[in-house]
Amino acid sequence: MNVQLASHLNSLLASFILLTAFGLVVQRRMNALLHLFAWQGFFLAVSTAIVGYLGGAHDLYISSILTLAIKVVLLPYILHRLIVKLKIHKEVETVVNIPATMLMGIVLVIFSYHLTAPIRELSTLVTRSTLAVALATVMLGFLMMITRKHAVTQIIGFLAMENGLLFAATSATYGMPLVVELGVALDLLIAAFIFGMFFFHISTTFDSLDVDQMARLKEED
Amino acid sequence: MIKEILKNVFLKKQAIQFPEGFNISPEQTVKIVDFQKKVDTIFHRSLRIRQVDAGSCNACEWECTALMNPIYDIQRFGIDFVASPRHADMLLVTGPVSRQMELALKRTALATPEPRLIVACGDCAKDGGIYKGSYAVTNGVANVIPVDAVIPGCPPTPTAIILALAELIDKVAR
Amino acid sequence: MLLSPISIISSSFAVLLLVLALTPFLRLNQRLLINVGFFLATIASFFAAVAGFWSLADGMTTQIILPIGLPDLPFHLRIDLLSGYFLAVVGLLAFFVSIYSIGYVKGFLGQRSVTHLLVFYVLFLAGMLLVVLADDALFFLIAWEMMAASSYFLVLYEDERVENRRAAFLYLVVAHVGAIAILLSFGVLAGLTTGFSGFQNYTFDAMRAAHLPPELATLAFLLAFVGFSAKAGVIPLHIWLPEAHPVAPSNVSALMSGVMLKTAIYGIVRIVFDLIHTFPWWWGAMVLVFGLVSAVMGVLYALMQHDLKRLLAYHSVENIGIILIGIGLAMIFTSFNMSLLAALALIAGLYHTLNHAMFKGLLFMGAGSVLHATHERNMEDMGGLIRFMPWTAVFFLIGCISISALPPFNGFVSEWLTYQAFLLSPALPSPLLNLMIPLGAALLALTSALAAACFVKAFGVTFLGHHRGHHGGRIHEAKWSMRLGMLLAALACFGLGIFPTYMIRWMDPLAEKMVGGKIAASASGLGWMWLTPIAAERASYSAPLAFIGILAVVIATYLLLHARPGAIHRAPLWDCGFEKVTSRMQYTATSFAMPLRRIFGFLFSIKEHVRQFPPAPHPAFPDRLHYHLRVRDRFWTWMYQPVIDVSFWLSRRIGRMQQGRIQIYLIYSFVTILVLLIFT
Amino acid sequence: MNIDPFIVEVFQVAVLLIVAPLFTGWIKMLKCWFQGRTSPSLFQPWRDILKLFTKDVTLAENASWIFRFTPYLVFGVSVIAGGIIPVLSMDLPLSATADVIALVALFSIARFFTALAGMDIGTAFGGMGASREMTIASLAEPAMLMAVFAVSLVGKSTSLSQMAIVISQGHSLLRPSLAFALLAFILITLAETGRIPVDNPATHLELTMIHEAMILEYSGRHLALIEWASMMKLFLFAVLGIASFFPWGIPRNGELFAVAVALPVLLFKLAGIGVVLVLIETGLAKMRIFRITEFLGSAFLFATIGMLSYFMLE
Repeated sequence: MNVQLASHLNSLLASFILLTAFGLVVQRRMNALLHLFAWQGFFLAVSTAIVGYLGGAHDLYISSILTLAIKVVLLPYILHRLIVKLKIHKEVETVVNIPATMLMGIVLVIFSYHLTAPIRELSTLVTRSTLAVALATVMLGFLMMITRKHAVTQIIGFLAMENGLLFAATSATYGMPLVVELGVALDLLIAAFIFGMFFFHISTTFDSLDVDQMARLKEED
Repeated sequence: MIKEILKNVFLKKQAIQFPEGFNISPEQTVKIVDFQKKVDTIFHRSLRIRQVDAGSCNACEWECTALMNPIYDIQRFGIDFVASPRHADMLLVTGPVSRQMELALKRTALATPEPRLIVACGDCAKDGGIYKGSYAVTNGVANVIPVDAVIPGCPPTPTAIILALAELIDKVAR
Repeated sequence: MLLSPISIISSSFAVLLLVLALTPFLRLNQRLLINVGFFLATIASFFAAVAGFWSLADGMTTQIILPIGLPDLPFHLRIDLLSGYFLAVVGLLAFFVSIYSIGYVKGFLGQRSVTHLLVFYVLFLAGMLLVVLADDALFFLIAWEMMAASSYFLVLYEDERVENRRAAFLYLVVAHVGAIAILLSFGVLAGLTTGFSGFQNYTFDAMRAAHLPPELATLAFLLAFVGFSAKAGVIPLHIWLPEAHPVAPSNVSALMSGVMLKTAIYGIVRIVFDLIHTFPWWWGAMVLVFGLVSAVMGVLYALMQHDLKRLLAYHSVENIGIILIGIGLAMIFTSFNMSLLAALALIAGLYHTLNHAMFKGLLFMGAGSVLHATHERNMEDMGGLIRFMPWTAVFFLIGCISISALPPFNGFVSEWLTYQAFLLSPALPSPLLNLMIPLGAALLALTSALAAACFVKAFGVTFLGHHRGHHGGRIHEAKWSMRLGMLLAALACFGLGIFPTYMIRWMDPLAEKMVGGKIAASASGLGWMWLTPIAAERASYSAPLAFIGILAVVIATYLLLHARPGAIHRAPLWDCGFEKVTSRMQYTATSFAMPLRRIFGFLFSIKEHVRQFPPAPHPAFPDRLHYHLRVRDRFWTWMYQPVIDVSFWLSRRIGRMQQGRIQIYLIYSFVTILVLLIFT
Repeated sequence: MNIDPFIVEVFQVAVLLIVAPLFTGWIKMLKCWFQGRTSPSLFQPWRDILKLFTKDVTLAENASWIFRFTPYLVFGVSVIAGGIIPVLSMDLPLSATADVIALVALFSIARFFTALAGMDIGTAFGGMGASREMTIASLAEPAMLMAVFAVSLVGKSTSLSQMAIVISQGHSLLRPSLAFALLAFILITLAETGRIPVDNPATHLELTMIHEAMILEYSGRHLALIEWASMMKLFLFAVLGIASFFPWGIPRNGELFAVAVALPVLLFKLAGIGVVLVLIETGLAKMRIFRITEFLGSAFLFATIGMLSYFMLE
């Protein structure tokens, strides 16, 4: 597999990651969201492996396997259990309507491209062009957390942001040190569990997962 | 979904082959066997039907719907139901033509381009059926517009409808 | 020197003066006045068009200095390529419209005197011609005011209706706000550079020569852009346009919408490319953004209208937007020294200027004939007019096809050139622009598709289907002169669509003078039939081939199918057997626009409610339903209402001082004097 | 030996006229099979057209010339468009007549007149069809232009044969911009040719109709022309997709053997496209009309991502 082809594949994967990020932003049904998230993790894992191959940084293989294990298998499974247990099927209404969200997303992508322009000039790596995509993925995850009312969709947005960060790390500097990644992975797992319990409490207190309900927590004066 | 499709493609529900599986008289059998050929010769293998409900009890409509299902599957003969009489070659009229529908039926016939066929489907359409003599009906399509064929039965089975279409096409052929 | 553009144009002014001179004598015989007056106006505008075409064709620049004007501030006139082009635009449409007016204005006979209509029409024409000819700030502003004032009186022509007076006043206010901005801009250009001593550099030549510091240039540009967009009806300064155009007589609204708005385009091009001629890219980006906003919002507002002339007025906003898109792209390309692409974009914009003059004039003339025949402006009371006025229907249809940017007519050519300019934008060095500009192209595509939808609605509801109104019998076809005017305009639309390569070859020197690039050679690289803006393998479009090909196939199919005698029976329309179909059951303009109104509803302020009238015993069986829908321009509530409120508040405050007792006034003046004495 | 381009042109238009109904018939067959039914023959659309040509025309009393002119115009536009798209050879005398944008505009003039014909009779259904058709078209237009933009960035041109030449060289399968443009193009094709989930060509219920509602009044040869033209439109969008995304196998010039090979290759590709189309149509249900905004919005999104990823990743 020559470098040319590998970098092509990498950019293709980057665009797929971008696509899944957009899909997460606009998708309403919960199961589809989980599938999209799993796919994003999968693309991320493959691209990490490819970057590892390109840069000859072999610890990236491990982190790619980690990604595969946690983001493609474990977290979706946990969330799926959660959804089944809480009987959530689709988000009824979003804060902003879907086409508007799409346009915002496009603007965000352009903005992040503009932001990363100087870094592109400096960096010499083959994968530097995917940095903009990584940043855009982070921003789209953020956008998702903003425009959705549902707590589960918000944690998915959070995890998507984390995907973006990992992708940024791999594409900008051929990956963070392995220790850091292990730590991050562990955090994610714990976060997922905590979120799970947290949701139970919300849904038992408000018998709904609409985070707008939490407005009721503040003091009425 | 893919599984469904594959199942459909490979183990297909067998549409009924005429005349097997039907206790019908031999001469009808003959007609059915070359039904396809007749549709071919007379209507360039394409017959478009517009169904007109002239005050029917919807039993006949159900039978017409059954014509479209995978069992009878009339579309394989090149016969189809259409949405506008302008597109149709044949009006399939059901029900004893009630007074309210009389003018509508006339206008529908007027709107169908020549050459056109008009078939009265069901006993009501034949002569008013159980409504015969009621002040509210005109006792059959024939009293409103000239009819090319009549399909007896209350309601007629899908087979009967297909048979009658065969007979009708015979008549047109002559 | 006997026969030259300058002599021809001056003879056209002479003819206009002759009209003014004859008017008092012919005043008593109105019919003769109309015939003679508008016939002479026709000749004058024909001369103007000839002068314009000629001066652009042989590319000479002539200047003359009139000794009249203020003491030692003489008037300067000049015909160069740019003014020649706009002379041609103004003259050509004025030629068609003047022919049309001969028949149209006769409709007012017996209702009111047409004398001042003719006088102000002539003044308006002369004003527009002088604006493009003026070569100094003073004379430009005088001509500008002449144009504005005369058009104000023309809008006010049917002054017994209160809405007309309101519209005319609004127009006057906006026009003068704009004029002040232009005046200030000229002040910056002429004054701040060289100081006001010995005020001789008010001529455009001096401004060309002067080198402004960038911040002053920016100030001048911004002021000029505000002023001219107030005249051109760029959103958000478009508010007067849909009020004033519908109430003016239709021949006047044809001129106003067709060419008066174009004088503003002339001003922008003149100041940016000729007087300032070096600028940063963000000027172009700003013009581009305003153009895009005007295009999209204009067409969306147009979709919501059911008054035919209001609809057309909003479409003027849209088309001005499209022209500004071309000019903005040209500015961006120029600021990056890409002269070839700049020439392409500029020619696209200017070509659309000419095209819009033609088809918008045609459409307003058609609307005028409909008005003339039915005395109705509301589309909901029309319908089926194609049976009563077949000729008008054909001409109006041609106008609709042209403005909807459909081949082979002229609207498509200029929009296609604009698309090409967009598609070449990736050559720009700035990555941000590379990503942003394609979105603009998408907006332009949205605009033209919405325009097509809007004109299916306009033509379909007005001319097709059953007649919805009450006076079906009294509708008559337009007079021959009106038909002639529309016919000529329609032919112009067709010719401009079929022979773009010749037009571009004619406009090329202008583009070279403005932005220093020329595309005529490459534009007709494959021959006159193929339009290939940059290169044949980049993009190509051949209107003649497409037209002839489709025509041939149509004729062949027709003959083939009629070789066999297939009978055609006429039958009542298929109403599903329900024989009581009435004309009220058709789709109306409101219902046609409903899906788009719902999709883009967040852009308008929509008030919609259904009332049972009278209250029925059971809600399921209402006796009569009263449906009320009001769609309003949001800009009115956003921008203008606050201004109005503040001014009323201020005037009320100042009103307090007014007491009516003489002593109080004496105290005011005494105090004023004291204050002055203290501070001196 | 080389054939004269004009002969190739004529041959190609003939192929268009003959194959377009067969393509529709093929889609119908696949649909029947996927639903486990016995299918009508492949030639069924041809039979319908021929039958309609032999029938009389029943015209509404108040139909104006526009109503009678429209079928011929729509048919003519489709035929000319078929001469422009490179199907069997890349150098065609007509190929310089219009680039992609002008081609889309040709289709939209056909749509313009169809909508007018729908309003000409003055029935509620005609107006409803016209309104919906124009609405959907105006939403599809930006996405279409964006897709064209993305492809023209790769092809360095908007003239179809040029794009086909450039794309057929080089390994452009890996280009994300093309992948996304293709995705967008498929959605737009579904909308423009009135297939499920946007419109249902086989519906009998007037209130769910979009395109059918406008032609409810047509009969006889007029109806035949319009149905033939709409079959050709589907075919033309298919070959447009082929020419701009899978141009392999289209000969550069009218070399006899190459053209002879090009035809079976074309039929093979069409068969594949038919399978994809029928999978989509069997898998999806028709949308509510106001969901189509999101459908075409996502088409626009895909096209834009394609455009962006060209600048960002390539």
